[in-house]
Parts: sequence; C-alpha cells; structure tokens
Amino acid sequence: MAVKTNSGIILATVEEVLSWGRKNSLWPVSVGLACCAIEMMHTAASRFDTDRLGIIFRGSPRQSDVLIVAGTVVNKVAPMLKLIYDQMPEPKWVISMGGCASAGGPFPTYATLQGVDRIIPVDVYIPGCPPTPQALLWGILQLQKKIKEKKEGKEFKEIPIRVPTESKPIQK
Amino acid sequence: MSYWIDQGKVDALKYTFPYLKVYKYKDVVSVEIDTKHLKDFLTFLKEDPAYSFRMFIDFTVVDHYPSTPRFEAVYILFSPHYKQRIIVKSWIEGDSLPTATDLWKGAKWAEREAWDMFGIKFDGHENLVRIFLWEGYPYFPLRKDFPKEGIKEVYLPSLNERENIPSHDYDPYHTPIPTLEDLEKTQKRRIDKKNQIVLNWGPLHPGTHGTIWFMFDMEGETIKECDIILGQLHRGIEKLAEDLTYTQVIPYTDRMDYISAICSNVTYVNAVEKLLGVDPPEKAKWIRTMLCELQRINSHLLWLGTTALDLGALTMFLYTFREREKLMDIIEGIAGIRLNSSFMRIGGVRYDLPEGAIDIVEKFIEDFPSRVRDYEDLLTKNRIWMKRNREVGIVSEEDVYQYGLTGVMARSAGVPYDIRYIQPTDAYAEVDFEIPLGTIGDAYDRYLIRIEEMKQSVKIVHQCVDRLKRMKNDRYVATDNPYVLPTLQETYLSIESMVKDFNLRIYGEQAPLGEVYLSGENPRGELGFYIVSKGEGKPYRLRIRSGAFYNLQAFPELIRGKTVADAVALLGSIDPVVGETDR
Amino acid sequence: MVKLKFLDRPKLSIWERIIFLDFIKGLRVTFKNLIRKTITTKYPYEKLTPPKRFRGVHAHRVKDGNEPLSFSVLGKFMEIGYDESRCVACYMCQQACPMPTLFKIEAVQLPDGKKRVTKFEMNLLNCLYCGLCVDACPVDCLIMTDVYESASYNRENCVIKMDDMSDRGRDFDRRRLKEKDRIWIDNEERTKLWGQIRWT
Amino acid sequence: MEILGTVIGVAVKSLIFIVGMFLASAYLTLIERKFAGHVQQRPGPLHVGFHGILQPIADALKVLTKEDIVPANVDRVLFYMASLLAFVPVIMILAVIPFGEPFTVFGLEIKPYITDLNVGLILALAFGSISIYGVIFAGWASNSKYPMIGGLRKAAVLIGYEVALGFAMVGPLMMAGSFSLREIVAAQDGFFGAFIWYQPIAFIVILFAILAETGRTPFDVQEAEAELVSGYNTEYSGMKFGLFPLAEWYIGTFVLSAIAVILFFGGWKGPEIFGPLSPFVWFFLKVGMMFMFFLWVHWTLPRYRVDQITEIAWKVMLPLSLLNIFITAFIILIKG
Repeated sequence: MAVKTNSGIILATVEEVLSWGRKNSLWPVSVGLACCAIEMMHTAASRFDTDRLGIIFRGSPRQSDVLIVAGTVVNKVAPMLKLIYDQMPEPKWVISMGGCASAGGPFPTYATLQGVDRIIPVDVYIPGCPPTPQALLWGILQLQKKIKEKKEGKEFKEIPIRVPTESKPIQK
Repeated sequence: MSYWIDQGKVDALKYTFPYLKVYKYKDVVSVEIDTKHLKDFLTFLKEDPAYSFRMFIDFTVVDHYPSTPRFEAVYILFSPHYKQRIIVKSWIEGDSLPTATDLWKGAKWAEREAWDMFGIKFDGHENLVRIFLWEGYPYFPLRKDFPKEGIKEVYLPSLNERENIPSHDYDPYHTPIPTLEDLEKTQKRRIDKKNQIVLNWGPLHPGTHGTIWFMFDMEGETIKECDIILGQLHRGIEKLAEDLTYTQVIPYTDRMDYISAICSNVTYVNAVEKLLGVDPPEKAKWIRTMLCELQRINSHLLWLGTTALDLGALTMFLYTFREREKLMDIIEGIAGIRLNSSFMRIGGVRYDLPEGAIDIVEKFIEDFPSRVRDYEDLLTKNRIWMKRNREVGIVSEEDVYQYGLTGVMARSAGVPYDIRYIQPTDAYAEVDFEIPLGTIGDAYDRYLIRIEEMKQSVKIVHQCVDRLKRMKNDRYVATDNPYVLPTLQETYLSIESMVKDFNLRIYGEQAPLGEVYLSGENPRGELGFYIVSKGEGKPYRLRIRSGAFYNLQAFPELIRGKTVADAVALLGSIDPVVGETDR
Repeated sequence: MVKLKFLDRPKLSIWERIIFLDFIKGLRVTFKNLIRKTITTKYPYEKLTPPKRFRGVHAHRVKDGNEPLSFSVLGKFMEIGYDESRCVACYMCQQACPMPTLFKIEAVQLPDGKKRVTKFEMNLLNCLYCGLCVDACPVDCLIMTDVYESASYNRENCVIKMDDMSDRGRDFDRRRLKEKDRIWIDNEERTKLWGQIRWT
Repeated sequence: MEILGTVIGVAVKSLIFIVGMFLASAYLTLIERKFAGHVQQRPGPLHVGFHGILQPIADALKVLTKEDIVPANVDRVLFYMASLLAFVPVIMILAVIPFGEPFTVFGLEIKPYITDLNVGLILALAFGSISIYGVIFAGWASNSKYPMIGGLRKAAVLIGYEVALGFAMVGPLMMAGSFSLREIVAAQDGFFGAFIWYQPIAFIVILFAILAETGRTPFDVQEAEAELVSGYNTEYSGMKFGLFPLAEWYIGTFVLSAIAVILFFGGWKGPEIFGPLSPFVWFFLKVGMMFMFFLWVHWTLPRYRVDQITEIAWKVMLPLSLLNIFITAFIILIKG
C-alpha cells in the first residue's frame, strides 16, 4: 500500500512538473479570422506582451499547443479550422475568443457557424466583441489554471461571470 | 456643388435614348433602361467623350419580391473627367443579363456575387462560379424569400454542452456546413492545373491578412495563373441589415472593416443622414473628421506593421503596434471600446468628447511625426525594402478605371481619386491637406503614399483640434430632428423625448421612398453605401461597395509572372480586409 | 484647401550603398529602442483601469434614491424594493438591440396589479457591446461596467442573470459613480506608454 | 595508457561540450527572446522563474512531451533523419573550435578544445555543408508543398553562400598561413594584429554568409512565415521540430560566430585583466558580442527575395571575395 502511494506521489509530481511546463509554454497557432485577430495581435505586441508568460505564436499547427479561435467562423471556413485543429499534436487546447467564435455572436445568419464548439471542443470561452487584450490574457490565465488543476486530479471550479470584485492587480 | 450627373446631360441622354426613365432623389440621379438596350447604353456612357463614365464603381441587384419582373440590376459609374456619378438601373427579365465584363473587367466579381446571392446568370461571363459560398450550396441567400437565419437542416449540437442547454437562444440544428470535398470542388471550378504545382495559399495562413484563399498555379516559384476564393468571412451583413433599423446597422458597419471602424461608421451614417435629410451639428462633424483621421492613421499603421512583418521586418510590426495602442487608448477613452467603437449616431455622435481627450490627441500628434521618422529610417531607403517593393504590382491608369480601383491603389497610379477631395463630407471641405500621388504605381509608391497620408492626417487632426477647442459646449447631436434619437438625459427628463425614443427604437426611422449612394474615403478605398428605401423603418436593400473587394480583384492580373514572395508584397500593398471584402 | 502632390521616389546613392548607411540607420533605430524603457503593462500583476465609458459586462443599477425623473413615471406600476434592480420591464433594451434574441426578460403581474421582473438574462456571447441597449434604457437601469474579466469554461456561465447584474451595478456605482467623465483615470499606468502629458 | 587517457579526456570533453552546448542553446533562446523583447520595448519572458530564467526549461519539458506526429505520406526514414542531420553536424563543428590555449590545473594539462586538426577550418566548413542536407531532406520528406519550397529555397541560398564563405576565408588563411584555428589565432597579435583591420571585405562577406547559413533575416527565406507558414519544418512537431531552430538559429549562429571571432578578432586574445580566466572571458565576450550583433540585425532588417539572395551571392559576394584573395595575395607578395 505504501509503495503504491509513493509511486502515486512520484507520478503526481511528474504530472505536476509536466503541467507546469505545459502551462508556461503555451504556443498558439497564429490563425486570425476577423476583428478579434487584431486584438490578439495587440495582446502579443509590446503593450501586453504574451511572451512574458511564455506564449509565442507559431505559424504551423504542428508546433502549437493552443488554438485561439479569434473571430467569426463561417460555415465555409469551418472544415478548414477543424483540419487545423486535427493537425495539432496532443495535448491541445482551444480558446474561443469573442462572441462570434463562441456562439455565432451577432451574426445569426445563413453563413455563420453558431459557435465553434459545434466542430471542435472548446476549453475557455471569452465573451466580448472583441475582448480587450486584458480580457484575452485573463482567458489565457484561466486556461493555465485549468491545465494545472486538471492535472492534480481536482475538480476544477467553474468561474462564474459574477465578478463584482474590484479589478485589482494580483500581488506578486 | 453636385457630384452627380447634371440636368443638361440627363436631358441630352434622354434625347439620344428616348425610352430612358430618369429618377432623382435629392441629388442622386438614376436612369432606368430596359435590358435590351442596356449594353448599348452602357457602352455609350463609357465611350462617348461627352459623358466618359469610364470608371466602374459598383454593380448590384435589388430583389423586389414578389413583384414581377423581380430583379433590378444597378450599375454605379463614375466619370473621372467630369467628376460625376450616375446610377443605371434595369429590370431583369427572366434571370439572365448580358455581362459587362467586356466593358469593365471590374464587373467580374460583382457579377459573380450577383449570381451567388441572387441567382442571376450573366451571358458571356468567363467563369460564373459562386464567390462567397461554395459550389453545391443550393440557395441564393440575398433573395427576399430566403430567411436570414438560413435553413437549419443539420443536427449539429455543441460538443461541449451535450446534456444541458447552454442558453435560451441555443439551437442544436444548424445550417449546412461544406465538406472538404465541396471545397475541393469549389477550388477545381476555378483553376486547372497546367503547370508544376497548384499552391493553396490560405485561407488560414499567417500571411494572407485574414482568410483570403489564393490559388497559385506555379512553375517553380513563378506564378503562372492565380485565382482567389473569397467568402471565408462572409457573414451576411447585407442580409442582416435588411432586418434592422437604420440605427441598428451602425454596429455592423464596425465589424465590416474592423481596422477602420470609425471611417465605416461615418460613411454609413452620412449615407443615412442624406437619405433622411438630417444635418448633424458642426461639432459632430469636426469630431467625426478628427476620429476618422485618427482611425486612418491607425489603419495605415496596421498596414505598415503587417506588411513589414510579411516582408520580414519583425520589429517594425511591434513599433507600429505601440503607436496603435496609443490610438486605441484615445478611441477607448472617447468611444468606450477599443476596436469596434460604434460611436457614431444618426445626427451626430454618441457622446461629447470627455475631459482630457483633446490634451491626449495633442500629445499624440506631437509625438507621432518623430515615430514616422523612425519608420522611414527603418524602411524607406532600406535597399532590401526597395528591392522587395519596387516594380511589384504596377497599376496603370487604365487598370484603375477598368477595375474600379480606389483609395491608395488609384492614387499610386497618379489618379487623384480621393472622396475627401471630389465629394467632401463632414468637415473635409474646410481643412487643408495634400493628396499624395504616385508616379509609377508599384508597391513602393503605395508605401510612400500611405506614409505621406499619415503625415497629412496628422495635419488634419491638428486643424480639428484647434477647431474643437473653440467648440467646448456646442451640441454634438441634432436631437431636434425627428429622425434623431434623443440623448439619455433628454429621455430621463421629458416625456416627449421618451416617446420619440420609443417610437424610433420600435418602428425605426421611417425614411422616405428613395435611393441613395454615398461613399467615403476609407483607408482601403472607396466605401460606398447604396441604400434603397421603401418607406419603412428598415433599409429595403443595403448594398455595401467595398473598396478592398475591387482592389483585390486586380491581384490575379498583377501577380502573373511574379513569385510567391512578390505575392506577399503585393497583397500587403493592396491591404485588403476580409471583413469588408466578404461582408 | 486640398492640393495634389506627386511624390518623389527616394534613391540610394552609391556612397550610401557602400557604407551601408541604410542598414546603419535602421540599426540605430532599433538600438535607440533597445535602451528605452519597456512600455509593457504586466497583466495580471499590473492592470490598466478601463475608462468610465468602457463598455464591459452589463449591469443593473439598483433603486437607491438617485433614479432619474422618468423612473417616477415608469416605475409607478412596478413592485421594486429598495436596493433592487430598477428594471421596469419596458423591453426597450431588447427593442434597441440588433441581436434581440440574446435577451430574455420576463415579468409577472402581482395580485395587487403591480408588475415585477422575474427574469432578466443576457447571453453575452451574442452581444455586440455596442451600447444601444444602454442608450435605450429610459430609467438608467441597464449600464455597462468596467468588468472585462469574464472568461468562462462553459457557455452557460456566459449568460448573465439579474441578481449578479444588480450586484455588479451596485459595485460599479460604489466605485465609479462619482467619477468625472475623463478619458482615463490611471495616469501613472498609462504614462509608461505615453510619457508625460500636459493636462489643461 | 596514454591513448586511453586521451580517449577518456576527449570523451569527457565531448560530453561537457555537448551537454554544455545543449544547455547553452536552450539559454540562447532565452537570450534571443529577451533581446528581441527589449528591442521592441517589452520585457520578453518574465514570469516563469525570475525574469524568465525557467522559461527554456518549461519549453523543453513541453516540447519533449508533445505528441510526436508523423504525417501520413511522408518518407519516414528521411523524415526522422532530417532533424538529426540538421543538428548533429552543427554540434560536430564544436570539435575543432578551440576556446583557449592549453592550461594546467593541479598539474593536469587541459586543452580547452577537443581536437586541434591542421585542417580544422575545412572540417568546420564541411560539417556546415552537411547540415544543408537536413533541411533539404526535411523539405522533401514532408511530402507537402510549403516545406518543399522552403527546403529548395534554403538549398539555393546555401549553395551560393557556401562558395562565398569558403573564398572569403581564404584571405585570413593566407595571412595566417595555416588551416588550424589555433594557429590562426596565434597569428593575430595585439589590438592591431586582428585580421579585421586587414580583411574588412572578407569580414563583410562572412557576415552576410553567416546570416545566410543560419537563416536569419535578411536571409530567412526558408521559413518566411508570411509566405511558407514555417518553411521546411512545417510538418514537424515535438522535439523533432525543436532540433531545427536549435541547430540553425542558436548553435549554428553561435558556432559560426566563434569561427568569425577566431578568424578576425584574435579569438581569446585580449588584455589579461580577468586573471587566469582571461582567455575564456575574452572569447565568450567576443562571441557573445558577435551573436548579439546577429540578433540585432535579425530584429531590424526585412528579408530579401530568394532570387535576390542568390543574385547577391553570385554577383556581389563571390566576386568580392575573389577580389579580396587577389588583393591579399598581391600584398603578401609585395611584402615578401
């Protein structure tokens, strides 16, 4: 019994270290679809600088870990987006940035996909039209939290939108 | 001064073509001719030196369901010599029309679009395929009898939310999604492999400025044949607009050309104001002009950054984004949101300028010229930059008229086509600035022009700031007009305003019967709104004439014989935004 | 006055070519920036405070004695207690919205003839954040706050309910109601990017 | 016994070199990201460890445990071989690079190089050329259009610049009169003895050639992101991908910088102000400066088109380096 726990601890530690590595080195595919892509570029640019958190954009889906669906996914591009998702190696995550990607947003039309989660599973939804860079970074932090907590085997807590707290900076 | 064909010429036209019907709404002149004589008439308008409507602006179709004949074709033309516009209309008998592509090459995509959206066939069109939707899509969505939600026939539930219903407006049924085979068919219909490889450049590619899908038929790295598939961001804004009141369309115009949201806003609002006969107060005009120019700088900065990034100058991208952040701060502070600001209202602007806005704009225009100098140091005389951009995509004057190229594309060929100059709206008639023109028409000229335009924009902003300083407490929205929504404060305090507000929100602005075409100088070219009103609170048809759509059309011809690396430079210099081309 | 101007195309002289003046100029610019201070806001350790006009997640103002005049007219038929949402179920926000399906507003008639709002839901994922609903609200109830950190793990959580909207409204008013309509308030954070600004 | 000692010595040194180079290259990525960041007025990696000190470790952990995708339709053998073929030869160049003069610690003579061949430079050039095959194989084996174009572009660039590089090195070689890197260093005496003062043309050619060899801007056509997604390594994932940039951008740049420093800046020579460690300090300082210079150029300039690159290689660089040889030979002839 003791042996089992021990190896469990070791495994848990390995898992922990791995998830630490993964969460601190999230490389998104640089795929931009619409308005949100501009804010995504702003997030990567000097003012907010995702590189601080180890996030650098890669051109090829084969080398990336997270797909930030930034912008309206229309029906015509949906199969291609799925292809990109399929090309990414495991483990992979999807952030659905903005209303359009998450639920069709303000375009309930014949041409628009009503939520990218109809073709690929989504980990984090970020409302906004488009979300500001800070909102996107918050979403990425939530994804990091998810990666971390899932690996520890805990039920991760859902964060409700109820955020009436003052948006105070986190003390380091 | 009118920018539409004058009465004398219309009379002369009526003399030559006696069966011509002439309509006039405000100063917008449209003539109607039957389909049989349409081609001759268009040829006459183009060739006759007294008219010389050589420049193709737009072509579209209006569906008058359920009356017969059902469809009406609309051509909008411009005469560069006389600086006049005309609208030519014709009722389509049956569902086919002679093509205009032999007169103007620019009609090619517009006719494809009419086929895609309305199912109108064009006799003599070289390759009439669907432009925004895929081959095998069974419907024609812009027809009036097609529902805007589409026909939900596929069971496609969310993969995340299998058990519970995520929200009250969630529907597990969905409109059909193409398969990869469908897309392959779409591709095959456009380009045959004649050379070594067919390279699919895009649609989800880091270098294609969004989701444009290029197909290059290549011999080695030389492109022999090229075609473009659009529609990877076709969201149906024109269809949506038919179901919204005039005010409700404003947020959608943001999302069309999301890089220069305010410019699109202003153009749309101007068009509607012309339709409704609303005159915004002076202060609103100056605020609009100032924000438009700031947005133009913003847009050109994005162009500069992404083009430089595409051509390998990685740091340039971040330097331009640094300045963009400042502009974003300004727009966020004034409008409340960074990108899709929806700040304009019919009859004025949403809010007055906040405290401190003028100080910050002044600070920006004070710093900005030195930053432009930095950019120029990095690029203008850099030998690599010159080598990459010179002699790439040379546009001639004839190309401009043939394709209806506008904006920087037209000006690089030396054509002084700038809406701010030929048809000033807002406060543009009162400000001093220069319009830079190119001499050769290559990508390098376009680079120089955009850089110069940024400097000129700073000049305009200077004048706006000076003027706005003197207009501290003026009105910013003309709420006394019956079509203009009252401000919040007025609603709170008076019952009349509240009732007016309720009425306008519920029934929309009851525009008079008529049609209007008004364009504005977007950073990407002429953005025009053709609005047909049938006296309801909603536009009967809202056609968006997108500058990038027509500019991009010249791409396949300009790239022939060049390499993929040139394609990047050329595409950068055209600077399309997919939200606007696809709408 | 608008003038037309043909642009000169700059050329690189032989001399500039040999001593690589163009490259040196470029390298000078990058070096200049290398020794400048960084402009980064180190989110989440530092945050930019959105301006007061920022259009973030929606909220409801509560009945707290500051209602506008119109509330006394429209709120007459409503059963609204103190510190409860001011919503009078006039459906104007839904009317004004380009995406009306994102609202779900329900009200019931109470036995005493007054009305009471039982449900006010907004699906943020379909929202354009255009502010038309705020402009339409005749009783200054629906507002947009500075809350933007609204990411969530599922779609359900992106539908905001009346209770948390009132909470957020209360909180927003506590923090920012008295604030002046300024372009921004966090000058220290923004000077990183902007440098010193002369305020008038 | 002596042979055994040498073997052990070489093995230990090789191990130190390889492990050291792995760690160093990992941290070179951090240096590059920090440098790029500050050029762009942002801090670069900051929150993973103190000022991002753990960032390379996180990246390595992630890349190593990533799913290893081998796409269908690839040439499996070449596909696997390519990344090794790109990586191993670059590391092998290290074998001939001296980091200083032999010194004695506790009576044990330690040579801070693995081997001192009298054809060291030739070997370095040869290994450098082999790594091209890695790129070409990667492009070919992926059986995909973008990688293939990327691979071919790289090949075209490298063929041009290998020639120019080879000829440009002849100048300093003639002055030193030896192929051995140690002797080249020995031939440069004092501040004004460095060959940079006598061979400026060769130096410029070699600068360009190193940029081209390592695929840095303005010559990064093989993975021009806007055109070719990620170039020849588009289809690679996980550690197989990781080896490419490590080999090209970091170890390659580092090693070639070291060679350039040896050829032109007098290697480890310098005033002995750092005590016994002086040669190492000077050497790494110089190589570091060189490396930084390449980064600086990389983050400043736009990129050439591939035909322009080859054009420059054959029409400008090659004649220049030949001219340099003639001038050098002429001067040596006159001086006797």
